[in-house]
Amino acid sequence: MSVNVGNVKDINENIISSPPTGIQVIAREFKKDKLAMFSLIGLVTVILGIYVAAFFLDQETLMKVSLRDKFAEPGDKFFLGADQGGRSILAQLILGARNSITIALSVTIITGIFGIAVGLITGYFGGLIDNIFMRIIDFFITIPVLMIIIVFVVIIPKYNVVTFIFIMSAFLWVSTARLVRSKSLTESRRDYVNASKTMGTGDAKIIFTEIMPNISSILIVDMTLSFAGNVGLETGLSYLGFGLPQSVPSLGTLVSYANNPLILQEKWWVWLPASLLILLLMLAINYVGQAIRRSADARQRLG
Amino acid sequence: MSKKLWALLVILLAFMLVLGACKGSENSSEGNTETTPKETEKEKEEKPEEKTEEPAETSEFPLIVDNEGEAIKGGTLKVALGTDSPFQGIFSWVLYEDGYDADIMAYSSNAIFATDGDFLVNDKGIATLEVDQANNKAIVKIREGVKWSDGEPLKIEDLILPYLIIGHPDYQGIRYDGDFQNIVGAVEYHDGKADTISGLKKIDETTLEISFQKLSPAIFSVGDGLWSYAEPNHILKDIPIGQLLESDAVRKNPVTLGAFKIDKIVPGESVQFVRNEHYWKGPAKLDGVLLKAVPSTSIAAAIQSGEYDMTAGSLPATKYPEVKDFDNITILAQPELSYSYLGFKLGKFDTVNGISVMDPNAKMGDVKLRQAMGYALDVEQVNEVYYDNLRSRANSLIPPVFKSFYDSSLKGYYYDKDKAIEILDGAGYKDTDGDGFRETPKGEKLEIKMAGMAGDAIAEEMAAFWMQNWADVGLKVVLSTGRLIEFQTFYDKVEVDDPEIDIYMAAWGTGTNPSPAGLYGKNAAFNFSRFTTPELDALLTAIDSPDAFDPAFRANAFREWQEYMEENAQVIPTQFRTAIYTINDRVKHYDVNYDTEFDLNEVELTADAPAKSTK
Amino acid sequence: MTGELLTIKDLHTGFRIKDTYYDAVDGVSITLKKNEILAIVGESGCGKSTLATSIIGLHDHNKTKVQGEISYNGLNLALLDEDNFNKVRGEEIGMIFQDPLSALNPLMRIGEQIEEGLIYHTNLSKDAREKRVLELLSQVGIPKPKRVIRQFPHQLSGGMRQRVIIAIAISCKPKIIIADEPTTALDVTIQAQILDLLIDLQAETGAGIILITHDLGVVAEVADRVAVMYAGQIIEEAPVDELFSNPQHPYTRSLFNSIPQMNSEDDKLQVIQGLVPSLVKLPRTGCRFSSRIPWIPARAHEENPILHEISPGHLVRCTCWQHFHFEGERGGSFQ
Amino acid sequence: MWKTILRRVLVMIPQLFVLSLLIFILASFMPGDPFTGLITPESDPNRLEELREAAGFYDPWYVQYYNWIVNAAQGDFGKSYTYKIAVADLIGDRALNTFWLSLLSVVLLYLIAIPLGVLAGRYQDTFLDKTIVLYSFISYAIPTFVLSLIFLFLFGYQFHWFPTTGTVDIKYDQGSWGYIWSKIYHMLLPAITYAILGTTGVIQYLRSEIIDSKSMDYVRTARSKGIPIRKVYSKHIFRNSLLPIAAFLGFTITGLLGGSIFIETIFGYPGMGQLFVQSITSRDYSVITALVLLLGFLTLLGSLLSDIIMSIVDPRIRID
Repeated sequence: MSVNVGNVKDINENIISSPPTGIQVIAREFKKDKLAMFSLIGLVTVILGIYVAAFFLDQETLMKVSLRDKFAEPGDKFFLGADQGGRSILAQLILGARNSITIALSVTIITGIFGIAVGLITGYFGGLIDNIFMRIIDFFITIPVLMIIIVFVVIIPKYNVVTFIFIMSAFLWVSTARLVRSKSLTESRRDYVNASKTMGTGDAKIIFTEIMPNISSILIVDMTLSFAGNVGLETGLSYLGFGLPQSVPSLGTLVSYANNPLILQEKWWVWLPASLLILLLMLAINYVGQAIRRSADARQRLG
Repeated sequence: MSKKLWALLVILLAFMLVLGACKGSENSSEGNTETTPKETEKEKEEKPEEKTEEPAETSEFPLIVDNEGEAIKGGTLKVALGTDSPFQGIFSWVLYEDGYDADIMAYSSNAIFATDGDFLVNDKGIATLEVDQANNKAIVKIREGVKWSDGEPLKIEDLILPYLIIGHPDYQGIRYDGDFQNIVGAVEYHDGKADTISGLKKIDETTLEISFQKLSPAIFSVGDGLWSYAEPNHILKDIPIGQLLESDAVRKNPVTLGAFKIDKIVPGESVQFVRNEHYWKGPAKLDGVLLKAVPSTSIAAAIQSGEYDMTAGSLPATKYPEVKDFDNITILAQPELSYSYLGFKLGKFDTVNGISVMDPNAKMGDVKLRQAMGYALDVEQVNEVYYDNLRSRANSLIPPVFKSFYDSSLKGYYYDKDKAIEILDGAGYKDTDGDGFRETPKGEKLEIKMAGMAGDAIAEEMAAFWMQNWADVGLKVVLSTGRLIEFQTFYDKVEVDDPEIDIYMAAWGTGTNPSPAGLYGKNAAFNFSRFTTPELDALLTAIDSPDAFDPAFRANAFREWQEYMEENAQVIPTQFRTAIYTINDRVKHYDVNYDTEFDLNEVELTADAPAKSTK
Repeated sequence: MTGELLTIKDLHTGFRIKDTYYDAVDGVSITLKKNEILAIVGESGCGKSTLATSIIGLHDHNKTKVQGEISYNGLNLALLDEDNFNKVRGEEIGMIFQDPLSALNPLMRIGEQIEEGLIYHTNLSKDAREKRVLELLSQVGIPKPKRVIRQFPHQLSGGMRQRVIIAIAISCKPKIIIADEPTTALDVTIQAQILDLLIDLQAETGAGIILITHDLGVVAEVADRVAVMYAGQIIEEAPVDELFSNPQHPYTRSLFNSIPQMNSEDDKLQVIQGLVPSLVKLPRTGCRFSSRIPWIPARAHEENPILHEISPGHLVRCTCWQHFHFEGERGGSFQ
Repeated sequence: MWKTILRRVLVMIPQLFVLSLLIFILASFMPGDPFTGLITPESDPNRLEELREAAGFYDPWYVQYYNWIVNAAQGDFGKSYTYKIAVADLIGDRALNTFWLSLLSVVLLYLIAIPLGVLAGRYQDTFLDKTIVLYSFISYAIPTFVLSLIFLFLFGYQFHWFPTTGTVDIKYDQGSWGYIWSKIYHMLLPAITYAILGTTGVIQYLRSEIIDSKSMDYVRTARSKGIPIRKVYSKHIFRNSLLPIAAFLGFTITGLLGGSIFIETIFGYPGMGQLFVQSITSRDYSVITALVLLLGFLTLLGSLLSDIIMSIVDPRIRID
């Protein structure tokens, strides 16, 4: 019922004698938010678990069709049942999750690196470089990304996981670049940057050792959110049939079985585990992202 | 904190339970002892599959259904059109291209010929056909007193009009084809050198004489360029051909000859038909038909909840598992005019000369290899598991519906792994480098690239299964582009003889004219395997030769051709298909037989609303 | 001698950090008399702003606990609930804020923002309210008030905005005005104008003003009485002339010493090193300044330092002042 | 202001031009063409070739592009190969459907999201807030198609609360009240699904905006005036937090248009998204190109609209 008018900032300054670094703030935020901590640990465990488990699975054997096991119910033979081709859902879940996460992660990293680099450089140097890139970015904004990705998927003849990653990356770096540019633009006008410039520090050094650390928490938030978004996009495209080739296990393909009403209603083991996994992954990513975002914004910190 | 996650799980599980509960428990309906005779009859049909999960045999499905109950007066038949996109709504037999439009037009048909079980024209339709073989002429006579849905009488001009539309220079459709050019004067008319088609002659008010360049037995299957629909000349004559497609006379209020006429259309989604009072067989008993487009994912649920009486056109076989347990419908099955096949690329199409040229060094050139691949496929298991035997192993390239031409004694290819191995061993395909796959007799690595079509819900599993089948006999088969190829790209690649394709799995719909010349002839662009020999051409010519007007000769020609195809195995038929129809229990009588005289004007309903399924 | 307007007795305002409350204002007792400008000085974080928000009840109730007595007109403001406080706030006590840039709602017209308080505290009709708003604007020296009421904050300069904020604070003729660093964010010339305005207003209305500032120059110019705060406590309180001429507490002295003297020959400023201890780490017993003057022996401090009246109206906390000398200076009697 | 708008609109032209070039080149690389879909043993391959020739598929792409752009500049985007009507007419109908669906979705979305966001922000860190945040995360995390399918089967087929096909009941005459209601009724289920799935952004944004606003100095000023707390919320906090949301409207609508692919495909709703997927499958190039262009144009328009709304609601921002 109250309005937060107390001098929270004053107090924070009071409590903390020296301004903490980004990582320390983030760590403290996680310690305070049990749910975020739980999510982070869960996320890391699940992802590691999936990769380790997938390492011991042989995709070729597991993806072998066995017609008589069509939609086998969960039981002794298949812990989580089998799909239409009589293939273990559990194995597909693990391999699919690995594929989906690998794709989302790769896309996030590629778009992250590219977007951050472009954003930092244009924001820092401004002028002609900025102008040119802004025109390019302006153009990219007009592109209906989902549609163009679909068109590309149809065109590419030798189409596989790698090409899929590149197609997605080609159109998804723009928002990161835009965000980073605006942040680095304001950051570049700050006194500490000017001070460094007058001291003759190289541009590259200023960009990467001074500006980048100062906007790191925003970058992390952006990356976590785009990771979540990429998981969603990959599964969505796979659902529409413009994602991964069907023979490659993917969470989206498993979920898309729900398109068949019979399976939706009666064969829950086919689509539900994958849906839940996506749901939990996204929830965890969001809680982690939220904690990081809070640490980037003093006003929203927990105590 | 994990409590929340559990709460979430509970919500999702609750969702599932609701979904499950809605399906209803099977026990409750079994406990119902008051069974009407009809229900017991149906249980008999369904029991075997329920108990043993053994799929039903095709023959177990009826072609005709008769439901108990007093017919109500009038009523509206509710029809679901299973399509994932809005229908195009081109309600003209000369202009439409999409099968869904044909399914819709079936309720207000403009067909003038009736056909028998072999799809040959008989004398039960609006028009009769007489063939003057010697003079390459056909004489079409129409009944007197037949009227259009607007009350205008049917005239000979209405029969001539479709030819004038198709042949017109402004006509943009696919029906101006080789067959059509067989009509005397069609080319001149198309090129603008003549005002009309000289081969069409109005003899009197009820007789039309059509002259052809040549005639084949296909004329009796409405082939050779003969057109089997009328167009209302009194309506269309004032509309320029180029603007027909967009005209209201085609899109909104077409005038028709069938049992029902279109009353109202919501473009792309629904059509309201009302009884055609002028129908020549007598007005329909129903008040009308309401047809709605329903997404294919939800069509089973719509049938189950009694929103529709039936579907326009058949239900895809893969939908069968979804509807088989419903107790508010009877499932009718009708053999389809199509077959699936495995094709081998054996050459290239010489586009300059328009002929197929075989490549003597083709990877799939060894007939033994092809035969072995045919025997290695366990199509039988796929049919049983995925299609509930609604598809059966094909033994011939002629679907069994063509009773006079189909030969059930043909052995065809069937699953025999040992035989496949034996053939391969005998032909010198041996695994010389120990990688588990056979090499060619010359000792070269053999990797066969297969093009498969994406789309079908189970296409992926089937393709994987075929490749496993071949791997089981030691043949390495991989997918051409690493994945299944969707329809458009598939035919684009197959058509241009893409070197990435060694074999391909596809299907042909035969239409009502089973003549295979267009698919396997030397000049046929659709002869995708590019296999051609003088013997084959001779066999194909025989089927459509003047001699073949003798049914016995033609049947024999078909048989010889089928045997030749089986022997050379450039295409191996894999499956015959069965179409299924779900008919709601309130429909008194329905019939999907090809050779009975059932007509839509006879349909009656026994209740005000379609029955709901308790399962 | 005029009467007492506001009496604060043993006020504690604590912030909650991990379920424990830490007092940012720790036992402050002070009175404000009519017609008086009471200045509260201290460096940032000493609790002076918290004191101000506690008086006007603008602290965060979820995270803050106020104990003690703030008696005004027979009411203990510390015990009032939100609804009752609203009758006092604005009507009896007005507040002027530090940053005129952010203290006005950027999306609301000036007139509306001044009028808001009038709606709830007066029975004036709409026209009368508008008249009053115009009057207020002229009173705080804004030219063309008719135009200004239609304008948005961003269209005014900093000084103008601060005048608007003052107009808001005095709109209902409050008896007490709390000014929290009213001039910090302004140019020097504007600062002087605003201070003059404050003095004028006080002369006109007779309100008591609590002026919170860290600027001793401002204090010298306008205040009647000064209280110096350190780490949540008042460590020295005296009439302005007395304090400036005779500062006693080591902290007060170091504050004065930190002002560079124009005529001083000595370049070196005599200042005390170190920082105000953080709220959590703050020792709750003994003299809070002792850690910053380690060269003063422990026995010079009181065990529970209290304010001692060393001359009429001049109060100093603890006894350490008697022994204090700047580092390097001659020691006191303890040596 | 009008000058700025005009300038922004003029800048769009080269952007759209580049976009059209890109999509045109991409489309020409797509394997297959609309006539491949007509292959049956009864169709004549020679006739298919003739039709391809007539449609200009054998011209070099720049010739095709030139012909196309010249016509497009005059508002003629060609004919749909599948539907045989002018692309503009075809898309016009579908775009209208999508537009109404999006509008209804936005209305529902704001109806759901604004109260939730406001509550979460006002009662920050309470159980209510945590529940709302969890809801918003779930609605973000749940795959669109899973929720859509569940809703469709539950509320469409099991409970019969909503119609499951089409956009209008055929029994009503165009323009009547029954017709309008029937249209809305048909859109309701997809719109609700859409709204539920789309709330995350608005809730999150509003929540943090309100939390931010609460600690703003002007809120303290308002409170110091001694006005009731609910007035402080309604006149200062909510109003200031909601304004940026209003400015989101442009982006939200274009976002919904882009996301319509999923919802329309699942609910069988004949809008632009569904048309796009279908045109991709049937290689209806003229439709694909026009749709991508239209969406690009709408995206630009949306951002312009947002800027205009922003300048109207926020006195600090002026377009000049």
